[in-house]
Amino acid sequence: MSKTMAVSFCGMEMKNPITTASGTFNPQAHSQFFDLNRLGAVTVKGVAKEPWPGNPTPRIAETYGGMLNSVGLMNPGIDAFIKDDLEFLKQFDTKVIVNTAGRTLEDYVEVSRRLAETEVDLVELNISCPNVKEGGVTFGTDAHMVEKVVRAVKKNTRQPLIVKLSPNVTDIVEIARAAESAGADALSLINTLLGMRIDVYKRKPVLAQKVGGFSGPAVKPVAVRMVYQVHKACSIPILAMGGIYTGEDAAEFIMAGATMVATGTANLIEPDAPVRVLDELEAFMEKTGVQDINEIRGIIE
Amino acid sequence: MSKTMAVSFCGMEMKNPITTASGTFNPQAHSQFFDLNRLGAVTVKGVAKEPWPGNPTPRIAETYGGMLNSVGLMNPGIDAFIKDDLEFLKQFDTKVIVNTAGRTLEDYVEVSRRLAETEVDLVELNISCPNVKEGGVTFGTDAHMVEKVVRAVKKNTRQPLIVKLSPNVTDIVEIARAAESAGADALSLINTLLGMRIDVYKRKPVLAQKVGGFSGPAVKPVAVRMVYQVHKACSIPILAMGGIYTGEDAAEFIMAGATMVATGTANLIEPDAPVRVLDELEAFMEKTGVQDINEIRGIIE
Amino acid sequence: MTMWNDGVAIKEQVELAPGIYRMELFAPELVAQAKPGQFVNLYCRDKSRLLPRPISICDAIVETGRLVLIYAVVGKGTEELSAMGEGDTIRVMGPLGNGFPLEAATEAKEIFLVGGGLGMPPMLFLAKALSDKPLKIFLGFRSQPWMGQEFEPWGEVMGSSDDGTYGCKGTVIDAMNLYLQHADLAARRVLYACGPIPMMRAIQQWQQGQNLETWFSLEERMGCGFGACAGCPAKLRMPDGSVIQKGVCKLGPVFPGEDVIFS
Amino acid sequence: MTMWNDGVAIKEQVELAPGIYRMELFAPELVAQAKPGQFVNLYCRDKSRLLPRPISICDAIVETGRLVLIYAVVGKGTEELSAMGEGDTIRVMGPLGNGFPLEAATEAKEIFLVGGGLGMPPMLFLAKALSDKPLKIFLGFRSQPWMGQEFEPWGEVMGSSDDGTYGCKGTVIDAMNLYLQHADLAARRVLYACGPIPMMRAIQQWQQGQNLETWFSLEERMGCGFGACAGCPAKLRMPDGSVIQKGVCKLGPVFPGEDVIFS
Ligand SMILES: Cc1cc2nc3c(=O)[nH]c(=O)nc-3n(C[C@H](O)[C@H](O)[C@H](O)COP(=O)(O)OP(=O)(O)OC[C@H]3O[C@@H](n4cnc5c(N)ncnc54)[C@H](O)[C@@H]3O)c2cc1C
Ligand SMILES: Cc1cc2nc3c(=O)[nH]c(=O)nc-3n(C[C@H](O)[C@H](O)[C@H](O)COP(=O)(O)OP(=O)(O)OC[C@H]3O[C@@H](n4cnc5c(N)ncnc54)[C@H](O)[C@@H]3O)c2cc1C
Ligand SMILES: Cc1cc2nc3c(=O)[nH]c(=O)nc-3n(C[C@H](O)[C@H](O)[C@H](O)COP(=O)(O)O)c2cc1C
Ligand SMILES: Cc1cc2nc3c(=O)[nH]c(=O)nc-3n(C[C@H](O)[C@H](O)[C@H](O)COP(=O)(O)O)c2cc1C
Ligand code: FES
Ligand code: FES
Repeated sequence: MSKTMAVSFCGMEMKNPITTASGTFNPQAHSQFFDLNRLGAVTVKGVAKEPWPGNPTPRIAETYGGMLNSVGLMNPGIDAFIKDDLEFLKQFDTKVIVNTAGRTLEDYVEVSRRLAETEVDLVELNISCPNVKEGGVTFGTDAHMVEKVVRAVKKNTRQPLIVKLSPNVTDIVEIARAAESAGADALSLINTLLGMRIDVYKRKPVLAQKVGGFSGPAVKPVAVRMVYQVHKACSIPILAMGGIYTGEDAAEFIMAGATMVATGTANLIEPDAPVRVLDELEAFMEKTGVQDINEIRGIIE
Repeated sequence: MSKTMAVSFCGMEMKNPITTASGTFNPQAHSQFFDLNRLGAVTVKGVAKEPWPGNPTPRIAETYGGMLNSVGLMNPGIDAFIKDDLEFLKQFDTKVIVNTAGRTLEDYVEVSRRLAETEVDLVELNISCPNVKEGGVTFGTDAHMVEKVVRAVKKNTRQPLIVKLSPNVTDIVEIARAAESAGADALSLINTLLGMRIDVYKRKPVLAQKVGGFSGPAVKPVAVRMVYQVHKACSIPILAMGGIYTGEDAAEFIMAGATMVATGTANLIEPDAPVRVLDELEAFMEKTGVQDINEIRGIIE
Repeated sequence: MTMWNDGVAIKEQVELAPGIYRMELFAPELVAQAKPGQFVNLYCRDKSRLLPRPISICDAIVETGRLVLIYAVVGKGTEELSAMGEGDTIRVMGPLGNGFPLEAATEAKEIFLVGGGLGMPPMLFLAKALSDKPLKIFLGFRSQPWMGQEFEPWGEVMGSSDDGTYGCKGTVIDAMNLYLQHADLAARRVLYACGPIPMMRAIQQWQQGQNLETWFSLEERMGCGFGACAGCPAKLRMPDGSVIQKGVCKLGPVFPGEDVIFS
Repeated sequence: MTMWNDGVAIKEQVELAPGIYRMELFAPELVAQAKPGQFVNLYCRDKSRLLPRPISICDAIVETGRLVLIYAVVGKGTEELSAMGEGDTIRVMGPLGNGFPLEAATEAKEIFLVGGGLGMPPMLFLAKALSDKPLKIFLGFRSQPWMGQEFEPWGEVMGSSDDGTYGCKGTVIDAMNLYLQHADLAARRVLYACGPIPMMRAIQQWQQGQNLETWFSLEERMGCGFGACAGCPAKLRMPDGSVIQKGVCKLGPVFPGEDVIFS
């Protein structure tokens, strides 16, 4: 079939529009199951300036058609990350997107500065994690805060800056516009919804942290709606995620306006999900007579 | 087994905590499948002062573990409603909750006034329908507007007033508090999330209206989280819904703090869902040694 | 009474043509009540797919309790159904809807049954029910037919296909015109149709000025199939010009052809 | 290499006791690599349930390619599994985790295998692997045993049960104490355990001051089972007092017993 899959994202040429959603992809674990070279980009788990232990367990709960997690941005810190993951990723010919976490504005700035010294291709600023008390989502649900953080981080980031948005807001467009006006080069959406599950036999929440981030196929309708709304309102490119499981799901987000798409929860359940989705997307194009993936972006009115 | 299932809700004694979610229950259609007398209450579809035609079709779309609807509060108007549905319901020994719709504040007030003259037991004010442009959700996502509408309607409502909240907000607690302080006697949550689905073969949204209300088992984690948060923050009782499909789901919401619970989407798929859930809830109590349903309300810390 | 049964046994399933299946279920109570033009809801086993799949009753054989359905695989739900076979059970609700008004045929001189594509299966049940009447059966396919002979015992069958593979080349409209060249145009006729919207819209235009009463069976996306969700309204133009809505699932799926407003 | 296969055939399924099932799968490649203490992920067919169900390998028979699993029905997922039988296929990933360190047994004078409840199945595979060593196998049940004889060819089996129905009345700790009354306390021992947390916590306390090296197999809620989601950390106390976290799925599920911090 041989379709044109390459897309340009923040001025960078990507082999194809498929990447992995942060926190659902581990370079070493996943490289056992598929060839990372096949992806347009890989996005790795949120990294902070220092190691974070994350939240107590249980951190994972299943829900109908989805899951909850309260991993809480457990990460080994930027130094270990550069030494291990980044070093490992050097052997692959794919763009590397690094998701950054912080508790304070200074934290974010610091990680960005450190990443500026590396060969990382793009930085994804996570101001939308529902699993950390300070930072994370508190930055992401108020338009003024979003502007402030993005502006400060942008100044200190060498790479193109993607800002990852929380869906737990009344008006996603307002937040997206704030990020755009503060200098974001692209937007990622959606991060997880805030959810809860109770074990009625133990009479307590399934997650030790009580509430957690809700993801998976169940959330897709919310994600598609937000990508569609933001695409209509903003002009910077979108990296979309939220329940993508098939090539048709990927096409759905691209038609809603996304330039790139990421598989998230799917990577945990089918470890080769990103390449399966890529193959299915190509097959979908073949079936419907699309030669170049860029033809269908944002075609929904 | 014979458990104590009765609950007191807004000073009213209900046989049991089970009711139906507005818009997913039709008295005549459902009474073919089960005995309405068994329910604590029935809640009927949103009614406006005049007939509304609703939105163009398709109005229904399936999603992973859930569905979208853009019925748009199609309803025959208060007069026809009183003549048909209300008359039909008179033969049953169950409380009647009437959900009200409006485009303007005056609309809501008018319906409430008309209902004041009827034997309807409780009024549920729907300020959270995502499917109508004016009124509906625009009233429900801003705390000041919520206060204003609730205050005005409360003054004109003879029955206890339940206010139904939208989950499409950054801070559900803020909205719930606004409704409480304006005089709401109880809160209903959640109404539908706002979602979208695209038919990638036809290259257009599945719903004629593009976006619609997202409901069903998929949304339960969001609903449980919101009921839990609101229960901690407010002292008026909660009528909970959002993805309830089993007796354990009902117990989950009651443990999160709900006094009553409603099956919604489930009623469309299994027409006897409300009584099945009631039976399963009783079986759950038997299995876990709960004698009185009131024992487990809000036991999650 | 609408039946609603979790464990209806599949007795047989065959692939009639690529992607088109014929399924026989054992559902004696449902079959005993079924009328032509009614449909059933089938439910998926995989509970990530919750909504019903409405499928028209193609035949309901009282003697054997067999319910016959013919359907095309168009998405995940019908794909799941197509993988089932003898020994499997399925959840079924029905019969649903009102079906075709058989009374309408009483006074007519000739009765046209028009089926296009996947709208054909329900016409078989109707043909059987009206077999004592003068039936002219028009079946329209894209190309190769995957049904047709079953109709022959019940009336005169006239085929058409877009590419001429089956019957006359063209649409059911062409086939009807062909037939009418040698028929009494003034005679009172009743036409029952089920098929894709373009076909029914064409019939609606074509019928103007003819002594013809039409009944169309419609499809709409459904949330429940039994009148509870207000998801499936058809728009109908009343004699006084006003527009009303009626639920396809409960008050349809068959409506007077002239009244239907196709959007 | 971790295998990941969508169509693994179920060869046999039997209910050992009410709610406890033994399933045999045909998975020769997976079996060829399996080590005691490793586990597999089973996936539900019903796609409303997406996460893996981790189940320990109870036996892996290279000659026949059979993978043996024993599990209890505790929720919807295991309920779904229990309804499957010969002729069905299932999605399986594995082997996962590192399993028990067999080397640790080399120098020991005696090896204790301790299994409690649903922690028992993986001890069978371990017993077979260590059958040339002096094995003392302690099995703890609530009441009626649903397993036990399978262990007899591989070592000396000592049972215990809360109500005295099987072996000594009490816990595995009581059984071990009973055994040790007539044994050389100073001898170097290695203990491998899998069972409910209270059992392992009790062993951890009990081991203090003994010449005993312990290895515990842990459980944790999992998102992936192969090290990608950071969902399953175990907390371990290091010799210097610091606390570190290691993923149960990838770096476990077996950890040095003394280091484990039970929350
Ligand atoms: C009254 C009625 C009678 C029907 N009779 C037949 C028949 O005899 N044979 C046949 O092949 N098809 C028939 N259809 C269409 C059939 O219901 C759909 O093709 C089927 O539901 C598609 O399911 P899916 O899961 O494969 O597709 P998907 O597209 O995956 O389905 C997603 C959702 O959309 C709904 N949907 C999709 N297509 C349609 C459609 N055309 N009409 C209504 N809902 C749809 C599904 O029910 C489901 O809820 C009938 C439809 C109606 C309303
Ligand atoms: C490494 C490991 C090995 C295991 N080996 C066995 C075994 O050999 N035999 C056996 O009977 N059980 C074993 N378990 C427990 C088994 O995984 C759970 O009982 C099973 O997943 C429950 O699934 P369910 O759908 O029936 O329950 P549900 O409660 O409906 O499951 C909901 C979710 O919670 C998870 N979950 C529920 N209970 C547990 C648990 N105890 N541990 C981890 N996740 C859980 C499920 O995987 C699923 O994602 C093991 C667990 C782990 C982590
Ligand atoms: C286990 C887990 C961990 C996650 N960790 C992060 C993270 O570190 N940073 C981040 O921005 N998003 C994180 N996310 C959110 C995902 O990147 C993604 O936005 C979300 O899961 C929606 O996509 P999905 O439905 O395809 O999973 C995490 C999600 C999961 C399930
Ligand atoms: C078809 C449909 C129509 C609905 N109509 C109304 C309505 O008229 N008024 C209202 O307040 N909520 C309406 N709702 C929302 C439900 O009452 C309920 O709040 C929501 O569906 C969540 O519950 P569920 O997940 O159990 O369906 C409707 C929902 C559906 C699916
Ligand atoms: S499909 Fe629900 S009313 Fe017709
Ligand atoms: S379960 Fe995902 S890392 Fe262990």
